[in-house]
Amino acid sequence: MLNEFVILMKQELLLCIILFITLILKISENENNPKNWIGIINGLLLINFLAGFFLSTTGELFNGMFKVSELIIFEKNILNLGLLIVSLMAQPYLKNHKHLPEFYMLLLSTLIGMFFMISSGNLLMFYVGLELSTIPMAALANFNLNKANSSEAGMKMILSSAFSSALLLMGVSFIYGTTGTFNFTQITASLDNNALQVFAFVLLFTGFAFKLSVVPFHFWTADVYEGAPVPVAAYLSVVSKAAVAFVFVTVLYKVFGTMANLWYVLLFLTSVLTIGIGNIFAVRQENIKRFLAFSSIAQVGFILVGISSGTKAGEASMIYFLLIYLFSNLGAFAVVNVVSTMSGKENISDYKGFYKTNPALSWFLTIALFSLAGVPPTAGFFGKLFLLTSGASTGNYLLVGFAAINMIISMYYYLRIVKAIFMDENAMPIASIKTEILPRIAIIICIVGILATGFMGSVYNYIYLLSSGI
Amino acid sequence: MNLPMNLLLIPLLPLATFLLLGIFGRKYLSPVAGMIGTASLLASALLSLQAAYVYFIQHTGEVYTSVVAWKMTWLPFTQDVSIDIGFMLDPISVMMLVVVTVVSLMVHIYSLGYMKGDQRFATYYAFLSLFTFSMLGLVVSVNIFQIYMFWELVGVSSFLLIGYYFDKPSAVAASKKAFIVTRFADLGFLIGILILSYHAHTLDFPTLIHRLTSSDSTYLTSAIGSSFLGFSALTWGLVLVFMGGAGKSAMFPLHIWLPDAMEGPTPVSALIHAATMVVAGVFLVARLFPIYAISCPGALELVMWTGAISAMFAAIIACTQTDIKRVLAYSTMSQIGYMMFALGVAGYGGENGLGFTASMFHLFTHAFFKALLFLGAGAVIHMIHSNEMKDMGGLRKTMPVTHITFLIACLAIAGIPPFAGFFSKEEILSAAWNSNKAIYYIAIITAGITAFYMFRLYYTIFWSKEANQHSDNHDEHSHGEGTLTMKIPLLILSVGAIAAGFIPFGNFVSSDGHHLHLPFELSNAILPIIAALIGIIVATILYKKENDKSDKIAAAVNVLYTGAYHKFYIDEIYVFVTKKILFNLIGRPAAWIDKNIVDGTMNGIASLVIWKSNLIKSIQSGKVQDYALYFYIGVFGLAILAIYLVK
Amino acid sequence: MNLHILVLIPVLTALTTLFFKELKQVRMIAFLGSALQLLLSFALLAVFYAERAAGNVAPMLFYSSIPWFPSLGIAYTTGIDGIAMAMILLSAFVVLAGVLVSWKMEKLSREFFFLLMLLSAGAYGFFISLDLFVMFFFLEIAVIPKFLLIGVWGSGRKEYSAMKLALMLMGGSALVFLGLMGIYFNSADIHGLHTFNIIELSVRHIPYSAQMLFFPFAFIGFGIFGALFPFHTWVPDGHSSAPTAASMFLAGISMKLGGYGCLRVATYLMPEAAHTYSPIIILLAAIAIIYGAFATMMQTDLKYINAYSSVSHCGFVLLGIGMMNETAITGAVMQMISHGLMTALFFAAIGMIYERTHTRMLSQLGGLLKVMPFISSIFVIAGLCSLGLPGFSGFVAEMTVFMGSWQHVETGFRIATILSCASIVVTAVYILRAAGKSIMGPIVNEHHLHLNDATWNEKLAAIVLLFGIVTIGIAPFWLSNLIGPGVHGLMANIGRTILS
Amino acid sequence: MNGVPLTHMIIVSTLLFFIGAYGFLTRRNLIAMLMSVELMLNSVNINFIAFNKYLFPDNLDGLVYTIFIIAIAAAEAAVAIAIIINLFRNTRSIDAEYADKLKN
Repeated sequence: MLNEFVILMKQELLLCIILFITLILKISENENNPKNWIGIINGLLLINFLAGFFLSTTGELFNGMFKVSELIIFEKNILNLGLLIVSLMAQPYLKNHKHLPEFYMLLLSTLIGMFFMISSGNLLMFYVGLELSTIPMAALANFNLNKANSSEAGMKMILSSAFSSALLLMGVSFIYGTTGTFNFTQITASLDNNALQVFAFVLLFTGFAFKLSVVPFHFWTADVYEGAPVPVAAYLSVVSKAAVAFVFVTVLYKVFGTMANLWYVLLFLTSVLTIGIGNIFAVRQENIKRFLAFSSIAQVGFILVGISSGTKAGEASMIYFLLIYLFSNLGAFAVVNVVSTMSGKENISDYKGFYKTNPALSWFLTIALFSLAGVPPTAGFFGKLFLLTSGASTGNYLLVGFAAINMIISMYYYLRIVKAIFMDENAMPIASIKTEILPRIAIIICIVGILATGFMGSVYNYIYLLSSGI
Repeated sequence: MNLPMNLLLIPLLPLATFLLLGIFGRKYLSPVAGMIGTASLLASALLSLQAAYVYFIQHTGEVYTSVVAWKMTWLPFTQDVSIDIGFMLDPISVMMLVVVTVVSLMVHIYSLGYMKGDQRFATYYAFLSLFTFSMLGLVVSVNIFQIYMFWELVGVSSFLLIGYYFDKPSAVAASKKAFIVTRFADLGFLIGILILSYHAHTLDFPTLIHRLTSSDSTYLTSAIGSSFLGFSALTWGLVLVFMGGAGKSAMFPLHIWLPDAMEGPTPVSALIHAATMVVAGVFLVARLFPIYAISCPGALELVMWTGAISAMFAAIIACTQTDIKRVLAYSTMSQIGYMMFALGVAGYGGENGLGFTASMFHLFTHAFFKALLFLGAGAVIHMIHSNEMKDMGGLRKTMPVTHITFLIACLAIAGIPPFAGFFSKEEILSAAWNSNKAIYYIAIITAGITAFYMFRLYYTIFWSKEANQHSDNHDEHSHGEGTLTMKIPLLILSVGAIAAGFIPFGNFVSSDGHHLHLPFELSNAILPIIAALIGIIVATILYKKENDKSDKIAAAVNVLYTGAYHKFYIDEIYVFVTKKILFNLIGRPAAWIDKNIVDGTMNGIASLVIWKSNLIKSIQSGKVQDYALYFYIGVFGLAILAIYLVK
Repeated sequence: MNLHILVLIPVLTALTTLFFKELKQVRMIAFLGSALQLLLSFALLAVFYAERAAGNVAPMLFYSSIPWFPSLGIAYTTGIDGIAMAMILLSAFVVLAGVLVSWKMEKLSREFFFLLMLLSAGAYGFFISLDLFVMFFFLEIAVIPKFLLIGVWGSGRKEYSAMKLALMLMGGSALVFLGLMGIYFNSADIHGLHTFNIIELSVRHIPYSAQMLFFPFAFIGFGIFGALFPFHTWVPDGHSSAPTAASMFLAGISMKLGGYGCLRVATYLMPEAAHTYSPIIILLAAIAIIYGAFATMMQTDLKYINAYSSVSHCGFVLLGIGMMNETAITGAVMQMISHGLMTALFFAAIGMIYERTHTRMLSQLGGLLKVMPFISSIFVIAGLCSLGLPGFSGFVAEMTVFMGSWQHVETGFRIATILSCASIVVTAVYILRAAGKSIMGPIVNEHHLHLNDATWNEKLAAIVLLFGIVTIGIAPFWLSNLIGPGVHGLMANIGRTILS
Repeated sequence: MNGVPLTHMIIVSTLLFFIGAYGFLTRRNLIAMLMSVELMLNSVNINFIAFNKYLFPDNLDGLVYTIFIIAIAAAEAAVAIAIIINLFRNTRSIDAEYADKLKN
C-alpha cells in the first residue's frame, strides 16, 4: 500500500522533498550569497524532471480521488520541464533577490497544486489543487515587493481569482446538490442535464475559462503579466495555463461528455471572442510583456478551437500544441527576461536595432516569435495547424476559417517586433548583453525544442496514442 | 523533284554571320566585319541563283509544284496542329530568294563604303545579316506559323536597323513607331492564323490551302458555316491575315511608319524599306492566294481597294515632300499598292491569273529600280550631308555615275519602255482592265503622278540650281561620289533595272503553276506611256530650271497641297488615338485604380484593425471591479445561452 | 534517384554559410551549392528521360513516401512528373543567377545568403512534394525569408512592402489551408480514412458540393501567390523594394508556386468545380493581362515596369489553366518557365543598372547602350523576350496559350482570348518605351559616361538565364516533350466534367 | 424535520451570494471587497451543508467540502491581506479605484 502510494505519487513527493530542502535552506539562512543555491535547486529540478520518466505505473489512490495514467504522467513531465526552464531563465532575476528560497517554495507549491489538480478524480481534490496552484501564484506576482505595479498585479490576481473560485464553488455546490457526489465518474453517471446542472456546468466552465484567460474572463491576465516579474509571467502564461487546459479537457470530455453539444457552442463562442479580442488588443501593445500576454490569450483561443472538436485527435493536438507553446513562449520570455533584467527595457520600441548589438538573442527571440506565429519550419506551425485540423474534423469550417484569417493579424504583430529588431534604425540600441550560462541553457533548450518538435512526428504520435489509450 | 541540301545554307549562312559578328564582332572583328558579311552573302546569293537554276531550268514537266526540301516539327500543339520549321521552294519563294539575296548583297557591298568608319560597323553588319536571315526564312516557310515567326524577326531587325543611330531621339521614335504599328497589324495576323488553323486543323501551307480550297472539304464548310458579326470565319481569318500583310507593306491606313523609317541608314532603307521587307505583305497574300481567290473573293476585293487607294494616296503625298528619302518612301508605298491591287484583280488559274503574275513581276522589277533609287539617293546624301531637296541641285556634273543610274531608275519606275518598270506595270494595267475599270483608271492616273514626282525628284537633285554653288563649299568634307564599292552596286542594279523586264516571267511564276503567256498589245500600252510622258513633261517644265512656277501651282491648289504636305494628317489622328485615348483614358486610370482602389482596399483592411483596437482599448480599464463586472456579465450571458440551448 | 537531395543541398548550403563570416567565403559556398544544385537538376533531367525512355509510364517518377504524422495521414511524399521537373530546372537556373548577381552583398552577407538558400529550399520542396500538407509546409517556408530579404536589404518603402507582402501571402496561405482542409476531410475512402496524398486524392472523387465550396479557397489562395487580380498588389511593391536577387526569386520562383498550386492542387483535384468556375477565372486572368499591361505603360520606375508586366504575364498562366484543355495548360506551364527565366533576367539587368547609376527612374536614364553595351543588350533581350519575340521563350509560351485558348468556342472565351492577344501590342509599347528611354537616346547624365560594364559574375548570371531562355526559344520541342506527358496525365482528371 | 424547507436555505444562500457579489462590485476598499468574497464563499458553504443535510444525509461529503473551503478561504485571505498591505506600502492607498496603473 505505502509502496504503491509512493510510486504513484512519486512526482508530487519529489516536489515536496525539493520544497522541504528549500525550506531548510531558508531556515539555515546565512546572508552569504544565495547564488550557489540556484545551482543546487536547478540540479534538483533537473533530477525531478528526469525522474518523471522512470517507474511510471498507473493506478488510483484514495478510492478514485487521485488517478495516475500514462497521459497524466506525461503531462506532469511537461509541466516539470516548464518549471525547470522557468527556474533556469529566472537566474538573472533571482541572483540579487534576497527572498530566493521563498520564490522556489511558492513556485514548487503551485506546481504541486497543479499535479494534484491534474490527477484529481474528484471535485474536492480538484478544488484543493486549483487553490494550491492559484494562491501562491498571487504572492509570486507580487514578488517585486517594492514595486507598485507588482503589488497591484498581485492584488488583481488574488481578488479576481477569489471571485472566480467563489463562482466555481457555487457551480460545484449545485452539482453536488443535483448528483450528491464529487466523484467524476459518479457525476457522469447521474447527469440528466436539467437546468440547474447546466447552470452549474456553466459556472464550472467559467472557472476554467478564468484560469485559461478566455475572453471575457481574461482581463486580469495582461495586467498581471505586465506587473509581475518576467519569470512569473512566463510561468503563468505557460505552466499554469497548460495544467488547467489538461484538466479542462478531461472534465469536458469525460465528466460532461453528455453535454458535448452544449459546450461545443460555448467553446465556439468563446474561442471566436478570445482569438479576436486577443489579436485586436495585441496589435497595439507597446510593452512587450503585455504584448505577450495578449498574444497568449489569442493562442488560448486556438487551443479552444482544437478542443471544440471533442475528439481524441483534438486532445492530442492540444497537448502537442501546449508542449510546443511551452518552448516557444518560454523562449520568448527568456530573452525578454534577460533583456529587461540587464537593461531594464521592456518596450517594443526599445528593441529597435537590437540585431546590430545582439544578433544571437535577436535570432532566438525571432525564432520563438515565428513559432508563436505558426511559421514553418518552427514547431508552432505544426501545433497550430493540427489544432485547426482537428477543429475542422467536425466540419466546423467557419470557426477554422475565422481562426485562419486571424493568423494574418497575429502574423502582423509578431512581424512588427521582428521588424523592430532587424529593420528599424535606432540611435542608441540596447547595449550588447552578456547572457549567463543558466538562462542561455534555458534558451537553447527552448530553441532546440522549437526546431525539433515539429519534425519529430513521433512525438505527436506518442501523445496521440496516450490520449486514445485511456 | 529533289533539291540539293546545300540550298539550306542560303538562310543559314547569314544566321551564322549574325551570331559570329553579334557575339565577337564588337571586340575582335570590327575591321573585317564588312568583308565577312559580304562574303557569306555572296555565297548565299550564288546558292539562290543555283536554286533558281535547279528549280526553273532543270525543271521537267508542265506544272511548277511546291517542293519541301526539309522540314521538322518545331512545336507541337495538338496531334494535327503544330509549328513546323522547313524549307519550301515554289516559284514565288525562289523568285523572292533571288531578289532578297541579290539586293542584300548589293547593299552589303554598298555599305562597305557608305558605313566606313562607323564605330558600330560590326553591329551594323550583324543586324544586316540578321535581317537577311529572317527574310530568307520568311520566304521559304512551309508553315503559316513559321511565316509569322520570321515575320516578327524581320520586324525586330528592321526596328534595330531603323534605330541604328540610337542616340538620335528621332531615330528612336521612328524605330518604336515602326515596330508598334507593324506589331498592331501582326495582332490581326495572329488572330487570323488562330481562326484559320482552328477550322483547317493544320498550319501547314499545302494542307491548309488544299483543305480550304477543295470545295468538298468539311473544313471549308465549317469555316464558311461559322460566322461572326455577319461575316464567315473564313472571311475574318483572311481579312485579319491581310491586315498583317498591310501593316508590313505599309498599306493605307497602316502606312504611317514607313516614311519615318527613313531615319535609318540609307542602305538599310534600300534593302528593307524598298526592296524586300515591305513586299512581305504582298508575298503573304500571294502565298495564300488560292484561298483568297477560290474561297473568299470578298476578302480579295478588300485587298484590291486597299492597294488602289494606297497607290493613289501615296503618289499624291509624294509630290509634296521635300525630303528625298520620304519621297522615295511614298513612291515605294504607291508601287506596293500596285502589286496589291494587281493581286486583288487577279483570279485563280489560267488567264485570270494574269494579275498574280503581274504583281509578282512588278515586285521583281521594283526591287531592282527602287533599290537603285535608294542607293543613288544614299550617294547624294553621303555627299551633301542632307536629305532636303533645297540643299541639292546641279549634281549631274559632280557625280555622273549616280546621275545616270538614277535617271535609269526614274525611267524604269515611270514606266517608259524598254525599262523594266514598263513591262511589269503594263501587265498590271491590262490585268486591271480585264477585271475592273475603276481600278484601271486610278492606276493610269497614279502612273502619271508617279512619273511626275520621280522626275521632280530627279531634276531638283541633278539640275535646277547651278552646280558650282555648293560643289566648292562641300569639297572639303565631301567624299566626292563615294568609293568604288558604292558605285559598283549602282551599276549592277541599273543593269537589272534595264534588263529585268525582258524576262519571260509568265513562264516561271503564275497563280496555278502552269506556264502563262503574257499578252502584250501595244494598244493597252499607249495610254500609260502617254500618262507617264505627261508627268515627265510637267516635271521638266516646273523643275528643270530653278523657278517659282511650282510654288504658284502649290498656292493655287493650296488646300490639297497643304493636306498632302501634312500627309493628310493621318499621323496626327494616330497620335491622338494613342496618346490621348490609350494613355490617358485607359493607361492612367488603370494605374490610378491600382494605386488607390485595389491597393487602397488592402491597406484599408489593415488600418481598420488598428482603428478597432484603439476603439475598444478602454474596456481594459485597469479597475479590478470592472473586470469582475465583465466576468459576471459573461457568466450569466453564457448561462442564459446554455439554458436556452438545452431547453 | 533520390529527390530529397534536392531539398537537402540548399538546406545544407544555408547551414554551412552560418559558420563563416567573410563575404568571400559565404558567397563562394552559396555559389558552389547552387551550382551543384543546377548540375543535379540536369542529372535528374537525364535520369528522368532515361526512365521515360525505359518505358516507365508511372505518373510520378522517383516516388517515395515516408510516414510523418501517420495518425493524420501525413507523409513526406515526393515524386516528380515533367511539369515538376521543368519547375525544378527553372528554380535551379534562377537560384544560381540570383547568387551570382548578389556577389557584392556587403551588408550582413551571411544572413542574406542563408535566407536566399532557405527560400530556394522551400521552392524545391514545394515542387517535389506530393503531399498536400508537406506542400503547404514548403509554401509557407518561403514566405518569411522574403519578408526579411525585402525588409532588411531592400530599398525604398521596404518595411511597408515587406509587411504587405508577408501579410498578403499569409492570407493566401490561410485560404489555401482552408482549401486543403476541405479536400482532406472530403477525401474519405471506403474505410473513412482521409489522406493528403495527391495521387490518392486524384482517384477519390470529392463531392461536387464540397468542390464548389472549397475550390475558390484553394484557387484564390494559390492565386494570391501567383498575382491573381485583384490580389496582385503585393507584386509591384514587393518586387520594387526587394534587392535584386530577391526580386529575381520572387518573380522567378515564388510566383510560380502560386501557378503550380492552382494547377496541381485546385484544378487537378477539384476539376468539376474548376469547370464551373472557369469563366470567372478567365475573366480575372484577362483583366489581369490587359489591365496589368496598361498599368505598366504608366510606370516610370524600371522595377515597377517589370513588376506590373509580371502581373500581366502571370495572367497568361491563369488564363491557360482556366481554359482547361491540354494545349492551354501546357502553354501555362511553359509560360511559368519562360516568365520565370525572363523576368529574372530583366530584374538582373535592372539591378545591374541600378547598382551603377543609383537610379531606376526612366527620366534620369538614357543612352546606356553607349556606356554599358553588355547590360543594355541583356536589358533589350529580356525586353524582346517579354514582348514575345520568336527565338525566345516568351513567344513559345504565349503562342501555346493562345492556341489552346482558341479551342474554346464560346464567344466570351474567344473575346477573352482576343483581348489577351491584344496585350502583345501593349507589351511592345511599354517595353519599347522603357528601352527607348533608358537604353537608347542621348545620355542625360554625364556622370554615366564613365560607368563600367558588367563584371564576370554578372555576365555569368545573365548567360545562365539566357541559356535557358534561348534553348527554349530555339528548340521548344524538348520542353513540350517534357511537359506534355505530365499535362496529359493531369488531363485524365481535369478532362472530367460534371456529366461524366 | 421541523419546518424550514430546503428552498429557504437556498434562497438565503442565494441572497447572501448576490449581496457578496454586489459588495465586490461596488465597495472601493480592497479589504471590504475581500470580505464580500468571503460572503460569497459562505453562501456556498450554506449550500453544501443544506444539500448534505436535506438531500444526502447518509454521508458527509458536503460537510467535508465546507471545511476545506473555510480553510482555503482563510489562507486566501491571509495572502490577499498581505498583498494589500504591500500595495498600501507602495501606493499609500487601498482604494480599488486608484489601483489602475496597469491598463489598456
